[in-house]
Amino acid sequence: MNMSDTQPSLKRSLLYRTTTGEHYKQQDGGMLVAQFSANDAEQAKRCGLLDLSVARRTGLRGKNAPSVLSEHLPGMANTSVIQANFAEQLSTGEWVLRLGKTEYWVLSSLTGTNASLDALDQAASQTADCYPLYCQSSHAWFVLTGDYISEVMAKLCAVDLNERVFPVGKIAQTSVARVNAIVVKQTYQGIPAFSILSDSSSAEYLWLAILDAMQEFNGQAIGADVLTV
Amino acid sequence: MPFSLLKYGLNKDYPFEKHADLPAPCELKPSYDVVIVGAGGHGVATAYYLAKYHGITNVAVLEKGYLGGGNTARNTAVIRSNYLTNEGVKFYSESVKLFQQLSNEFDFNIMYSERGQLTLAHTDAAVRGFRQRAEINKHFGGRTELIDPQQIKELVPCLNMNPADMPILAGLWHMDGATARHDAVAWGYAKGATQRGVELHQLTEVTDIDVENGKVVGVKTNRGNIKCGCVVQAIAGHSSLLAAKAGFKLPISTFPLQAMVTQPVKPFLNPLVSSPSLHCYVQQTSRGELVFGGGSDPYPLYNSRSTLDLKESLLANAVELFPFMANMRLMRQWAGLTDMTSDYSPIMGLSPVDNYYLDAGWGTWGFKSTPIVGQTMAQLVASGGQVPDLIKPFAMDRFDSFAQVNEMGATAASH
Amino acid sequence: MKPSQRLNEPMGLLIDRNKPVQFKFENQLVSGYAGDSIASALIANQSWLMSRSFKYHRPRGPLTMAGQDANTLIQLGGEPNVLADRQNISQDIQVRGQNYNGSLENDKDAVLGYFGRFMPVGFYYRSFFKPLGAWKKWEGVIRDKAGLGVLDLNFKPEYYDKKYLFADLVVVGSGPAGLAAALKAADAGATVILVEEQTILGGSLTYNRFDIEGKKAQTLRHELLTRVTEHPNIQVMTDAVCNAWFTDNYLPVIQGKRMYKIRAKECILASGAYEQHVVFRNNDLPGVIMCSAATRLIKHYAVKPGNKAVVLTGNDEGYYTALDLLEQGIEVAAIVDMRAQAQDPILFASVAEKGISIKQGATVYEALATKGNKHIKGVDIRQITGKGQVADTAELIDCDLLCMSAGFMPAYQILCQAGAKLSYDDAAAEFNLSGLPAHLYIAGSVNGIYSLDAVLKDGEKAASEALNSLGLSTEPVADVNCDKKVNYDWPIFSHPKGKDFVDYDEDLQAKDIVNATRLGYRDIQLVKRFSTVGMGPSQGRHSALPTARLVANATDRSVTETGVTTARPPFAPEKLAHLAGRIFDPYQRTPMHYRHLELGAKMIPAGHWQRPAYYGGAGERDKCIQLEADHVRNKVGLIDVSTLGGIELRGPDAAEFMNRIYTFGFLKQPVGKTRYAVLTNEHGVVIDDGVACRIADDHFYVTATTSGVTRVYREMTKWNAMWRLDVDILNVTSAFSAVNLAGPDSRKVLEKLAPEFDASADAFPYLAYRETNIQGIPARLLRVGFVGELGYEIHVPAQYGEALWDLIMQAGKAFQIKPFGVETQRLLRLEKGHIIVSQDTDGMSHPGELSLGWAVNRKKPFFVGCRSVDIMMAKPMKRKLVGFRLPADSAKPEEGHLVIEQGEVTGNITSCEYSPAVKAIIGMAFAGIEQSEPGSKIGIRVDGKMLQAEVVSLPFYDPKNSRQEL
Amino acid sequence: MKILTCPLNGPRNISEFVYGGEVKDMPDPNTCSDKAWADYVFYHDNLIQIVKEWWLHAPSGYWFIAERHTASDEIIKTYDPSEIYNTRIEFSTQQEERA
Ligand SMILES: Cc1cc2nc3c(=O)[nH]c(=O)nc-3n(C[C@H](O)[C@H](O)[C@H](O)COP(=O)(O)OP(=O)(O)OC[C@H]3O[C@@H](n4cnc5c(N)ncnc54)[C@H](O)[C@@H]3O)c2cc1C
Ligand SMILES: NC(=O)c1ccc[n+]([C@@H]2O[C@H](COP(=O)([O-])OP(=O)(O)OC[C@H]3O[C@@H](n4cnc5c(N)ncnc54)[C@H](O)[C@@H]3O)[C@@H](O)[C@H]2O)c1
Ligand SMILES: Cc1cc2nc3c(=O)[nH]c(=O)nc-3n(C[C@H](O)[C@H](O)[C@H](O)COP(=O)(O)O)c2cc1C
Ligand SMILES: [Zn+2]
Repeated sequence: MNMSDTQPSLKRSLLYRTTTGEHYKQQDGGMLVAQFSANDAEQAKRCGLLDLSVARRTGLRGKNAPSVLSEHLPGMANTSVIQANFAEQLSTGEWVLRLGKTEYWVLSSLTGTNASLDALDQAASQTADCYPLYCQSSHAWFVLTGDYISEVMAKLCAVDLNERVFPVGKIAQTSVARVNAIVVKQTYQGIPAFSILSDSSSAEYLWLAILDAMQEFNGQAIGADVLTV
Repeated sequence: MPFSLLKYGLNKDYPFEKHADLPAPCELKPSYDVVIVGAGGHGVATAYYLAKYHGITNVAVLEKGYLGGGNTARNTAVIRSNYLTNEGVKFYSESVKLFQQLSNEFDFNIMYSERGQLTLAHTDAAVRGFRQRAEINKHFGGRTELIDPQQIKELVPCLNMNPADMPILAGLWHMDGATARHDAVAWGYAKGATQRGVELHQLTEVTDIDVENGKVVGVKTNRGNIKCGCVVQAIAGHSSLLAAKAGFKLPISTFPLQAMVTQPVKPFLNPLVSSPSLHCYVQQTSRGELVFGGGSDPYPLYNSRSTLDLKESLLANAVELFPFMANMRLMRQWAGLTDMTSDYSPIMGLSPVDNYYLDAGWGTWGFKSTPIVGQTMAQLVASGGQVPDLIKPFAMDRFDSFAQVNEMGATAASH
Repeated sequence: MKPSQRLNEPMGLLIDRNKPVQFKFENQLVSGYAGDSIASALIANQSWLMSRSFKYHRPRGPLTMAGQDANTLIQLGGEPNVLADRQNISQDIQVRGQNYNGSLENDKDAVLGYFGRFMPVGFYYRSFFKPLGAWKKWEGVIRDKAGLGVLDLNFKPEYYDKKYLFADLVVVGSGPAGLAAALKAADAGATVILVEEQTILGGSLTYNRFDIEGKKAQTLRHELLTRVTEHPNIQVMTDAVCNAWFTDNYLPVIQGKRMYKIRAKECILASGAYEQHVVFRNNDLPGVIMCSAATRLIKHYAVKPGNKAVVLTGNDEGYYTALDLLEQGIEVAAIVDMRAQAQDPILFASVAEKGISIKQGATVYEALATKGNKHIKGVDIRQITGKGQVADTAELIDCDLLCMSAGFMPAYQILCQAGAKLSYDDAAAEFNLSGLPAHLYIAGSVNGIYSLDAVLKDGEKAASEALNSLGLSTEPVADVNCDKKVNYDWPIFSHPKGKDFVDYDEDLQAKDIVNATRLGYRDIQLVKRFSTVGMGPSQGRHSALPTARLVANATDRSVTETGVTTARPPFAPEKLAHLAGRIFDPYQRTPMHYRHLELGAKMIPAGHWQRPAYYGGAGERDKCIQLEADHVRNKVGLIDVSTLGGIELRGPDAAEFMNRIYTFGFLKQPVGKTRYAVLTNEHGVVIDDGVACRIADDHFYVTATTSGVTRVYREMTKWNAMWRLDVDILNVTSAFSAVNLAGPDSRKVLEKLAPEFDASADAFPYLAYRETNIQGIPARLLRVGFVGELGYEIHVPAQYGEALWDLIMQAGKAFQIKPFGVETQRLLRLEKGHIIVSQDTDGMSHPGELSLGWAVNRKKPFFVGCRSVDIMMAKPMKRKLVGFRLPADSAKPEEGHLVIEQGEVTGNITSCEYSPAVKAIIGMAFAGIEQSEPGSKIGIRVDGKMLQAEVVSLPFYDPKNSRQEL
Repeated sequence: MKILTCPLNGPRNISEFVYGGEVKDMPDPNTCSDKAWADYVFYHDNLIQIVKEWWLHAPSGYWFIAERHTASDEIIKTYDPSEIYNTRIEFSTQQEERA
């Protein structure tokens, strides 16, 4: 089944025609593949790829961005300063990425209501010297999972992403298969993963390029449920 | 077998004459009427025409390395005149005409090979630009047509008409497009010039320029100082360095430009083929190798190292254009230093220093102009600074008056 | 083909005798074993002839058995120029020789060899062009003889890819030097990648003999390999060629169908040395091979290279080779040692003891050939009487194998690519390398170290240097010395009848090199270019040393002064497939892309995007465009403009920043209004345009052209890195998807779409900017008039783009809405006289020439390019962009046709279409300034004929602009 | 391939970066001579020396300054532009002086 047969929502991943699965679900106002096949859990551990483009994320920058973040994102309260090009998962589940001197992105926990992200956007747009970014639409969000993630990325990206030098929480803003991307090392349910955020207009291209690189490891698309349950 | 070869077979003592082509090294004289810096094609062609048409032979051509070892040795030898501006087309057309006679004039075969050049349009903007170039060319008597995909297929049946999802919409077919043994052009000129009395000094680097009262009076070299009546600087990639010694700046930046060659295979590609959108052009030489060229390096540098990333992207596009070439093997990759101007046209004529003549800014397109550069620079020198009409538009001071001769559209990656 | 003869085990390291493999060579069935190269399988079957040489079509067989020469280039199916001694056999492959006319055995072009003396070096420069025009004829004849293999033009590329690898240290070469280096570094904790071109590790340990007993190599190899393969820090890559050195230790390594790009902190080159040939007459006959080729055949493949051998040597290695031959039952008729005596007396004595005749101070002057030069059948041996001189008396010996070793040339290529310098040591008669960049080291025979113990030490020394640099050790590094001399200083014996090859690839003989210098080509670089020495597929691996010696000698210079020609990448020929890999050609899609396809759009590329040109078949362009245009003029149309660039400027200085970047004034632009924005570069040339919306006092949203936005955005951020204004600049191109809803009925569609939104002319007038919500989608609305009708640009977050398209198409159904494409839009805007930057402008157009003076504010202190614009606009203008028209039935000029005035080209057509609204052919063109006033005539040449068009004022359509302002 | 160290992102292949031209001072466009302006726009030192240049790390959109040797290609150092450009730049109107 193809998602275009089921796509009822206004909000769509630019990739929805290309992603297929056995089950779909509503997420943050759009549809995504919940389960690609019964084999997802296995596949995720080995080599999986999923499209989280409709899932909630936001970004902000400017001199006052750090203070807006710490005031309006509850999980930030007891989080120490994040270094540039590092990410941290908050106790509340969100991942906060620091991309520049004053630039932060927040990836939703995939489980909650995202009320905090809405509040954050609201506050950012009302604070001087704090500018909301449009990463929800400007970027696609893929997650590459499993034991082979750095091997797959080594076919697409010139930055050394091996665990030894690129542990969980590290970010590379770099070029993946010749498109600009933000690569974040994470774990989901103990599975090593890279979140890859890149220009939404080339999402289809990049998705296919990553899948192509995964072939060697019997990589496959997976559904989002494996990240949360 | 042509008769001329028989004499080699019948005579034991080949070569009959020592230094039949190029003279033995000799001492520098204390002074010359004309010093030409740089024994690339342009330098020796200037010397040749000075001697041949103007009887000026008290000339030294000074070369820091070996004859023709700069860009003349490195260029992909595309000869064409299908430029965009009136000034450009007139100028390059004259050059092409001279090229056609050179072997017989030199008594030395430069292997001028009239293959035709095909430039591919993948965008409608390119189609518009090509039409304009075809029209301007025809206007000045050149043989250039805008052709359609069907005609392209007939000319080069092995071409992929939809490379990299950029369908080929049209082609600029330039029948005057040609190639030649690039080294032989420099050798032929050097031979002709030195036989007429010009001195060629290799391994002689000009290290400084002596200017008195705004006028050049001599040059310093690693082999001593010499006086001279005038200087022609024809040193391509090093232009700014010497101009600085003479006391002025040029509107030039120096970028490496790379090229590469495959192992030889049996001939299958007659025309020169170029795709500006894919930054790639190719020709098959008379030895059967494919020579590839593409875009300049992305930043200025005085270093002719080559890079992997340029090779990768250029050849990926080559494989898009000619998929079967995936099976060919690359043998060598090299680079030259190109002197780029902002309007992609050369700088010829007078300089801020009296009697110091400029031939620079040839960037990626100066091999094809070698004969006409030689002729016009010789006229300029012989007349004591009267700039020939053909090169007036290329004066350096055009930049001061914001009157550029814009050839950008006709230059990128097609040489 | 004769039956295969193989030696007993343990010979045959590389082959698996349990796996027979059959293939075809020149249509004959050949049997070999898995692990055999094509060359070894053929020689096992006593078939030595593999190819024909480039110029003289001489029969050629293997020289090195290591892929270092070009003598074994064969045709493998549709693939030309494959090295028979590198390519392994597999079942049923079809192999052929190359470069012959007729058959490999009976090549009609072999006759060229007999005409050799009519073809001295560079003969083609001296002939074929007289009289004028003759060359045209000869050129074809000569070209037909060019090239080696034949390309299959129908070949479909296979799956090749690339991968990056990272390591503390890369060691290139797994000979004793490389193994010792890798182990030492790995033991100290460095991560090591060991790269070896051959299929097994060990380098010379796999084929070379290092002692009289012949045991040492095997024992040592076993010991080192055990440690290497078990070492957790060492990643071994075999059958992997390191093909170049690029800046900062960036090393392409080709293995299988993949190119690895290794980035190493440190790199050790332990790439060994190439055994060198002796120059004498007929040194290219099949059966004349390097000593190491013979031992490789024996030890790697268990192939007996001959029955009766002569060894010609300039070092002690030849004596070891003789021992290897003897041990395998090959008669050694003689060792011909060019030196007066051997270096190692014990070795000499033990060889002499075996009864081998040793001729000292002698050389092979000529190899004697079987019919057709197919194989060696004997040698003419003479005493050496001086440098390159021999006695008149000859001793003839029959043999079917000649093994030679004139010495070694370090594998210098990769190091020279890294900037190392070669200098010649006269005493050792060899080249040395020096001047390596930081983080690159050298070990073993490439470093001039030849005795095995010293080689191992040298490997460890290089490892210490690397470890020190990595901070993993602080050990002092001691020099390693070696006094083993391996090079004979003048192994060149020219023969009056020639065929004494210096360069096998290019069929160049000793006299060719000398004659090039005599003609005046004295510089080694000129010798190369004139004679083509070193320019063949093996790039001078064997010709560089003898050429340097010959040129030095002929021009009275030292070999160091003469030098060798520049080594360039790649190290070994590399397939284009490897370099291309997976071809990453990113493309971009608008969210509405698939809707256009569903609607049958003819798509055209726009940068990396695809856009609908019009909706309909490729053959119906004009009709489709005119219908679509008509629809927009009379009803309502919809176009996807998502590819338009978008940039947001926010912060207190947003307006000040806009004011500096664009030509117009923006400080006083009212909130809620849009304004045309033109951008010039520092040269004063118009490079982009767009529409600026002022969303708030401190917030602008400005569009840019599809192809221009990246550059505009970069320029903006760069300027502000200097200006330090308090403004945030963000490229939002991909964040927004947009359409232009245009036509008299567009307001009705909008009203239906967003019922709560007040779209009335008063509430939302021409050039205004508004925000609203369209059925749940947040939207930015711009009332602009690019196509000259009532219309709205609607910008929404990209994730809603497709839904927006669907909603509008649905809402528009009642009004017969139709999509239109870019080509239609181009016609519509032409009718309105709007320019498209880069179509109606060129690299020289300043605002004055484009009649954009109104969009340039000269009251403000600065904008980028302002001074250049002033300078250019102060000069008399030479040309101007004008509108012109021609009757509907006239021939239609095409974009790019010329405007000609009294025989002079004064301009060109930039845009031209038939306009159904104006019912005439309309267009824009650059025209000479004298013809630029409305009412003037301009001459346009179309298909060779001149047309006279009338210059008219713009716009062509709805001059009062009443329709867009409805 | 050359490695360039981005002050924000660390060492990267130079192919991730975009060359942005020399760091050069703009003469006052309102008061300088035409020749001085042409000099600024078109002319370059273009010598063998260490130069200051603009470089953009494209994936992060970050401009910085690098000091590089134009013959060895060695990169001496890289730093944030604020080390040179640390104050807001203003342009003054000098209407009268402009012809
Ligand atoms: C890869 C590549 C491909 C190209 N392809 C084409 C093409 O297809 N068609 C085309 O028309 N053009 C092409 N060009 C451009 C063309 O090669 C040059 O424009 C042309 O060769 C310039 O000739 P020249 O005689 O002026 O300079 P060069 O041949 O470079 O000669 C200048 C000489 O000056 C010497 N010199 C420098 N400084 C000094 C000094 N201080 N003292 C003494 N001597 C000095 C140098 O050593 C050099 O030998 C290409 C260039 C390159 C690099
Ligand atoms: N008989 C011979 O031909 C010969 C040649 C060289 C060395 N030797 C002897 O070997 C000893 C030296 O050992 P060593 O370790 O210096 O050299 P080595 O020849 O034993 O090892 C060099 C290894 O490097 C590999 N190699 C070279 N370039 C490569 C590349 N670009 N990519 C991947 N692999 C590459 C070769 O395949 C070879 O296996 C000395 O005792 C010397 O006398 C003999
Ligand atoms: C048109 C052309 C064809 C070439 N063909 C070959 C060739 O067949 N073999 C080769 O080794 N080099 C070839 N070269 C490259 C030269 O060997 C050399 O790399 C180039 O002149 C630059 O000089 P350099 O590498 O010594 O710096 C060719 C160069 C040109 C311009
Ligand atoms: Zn070029």
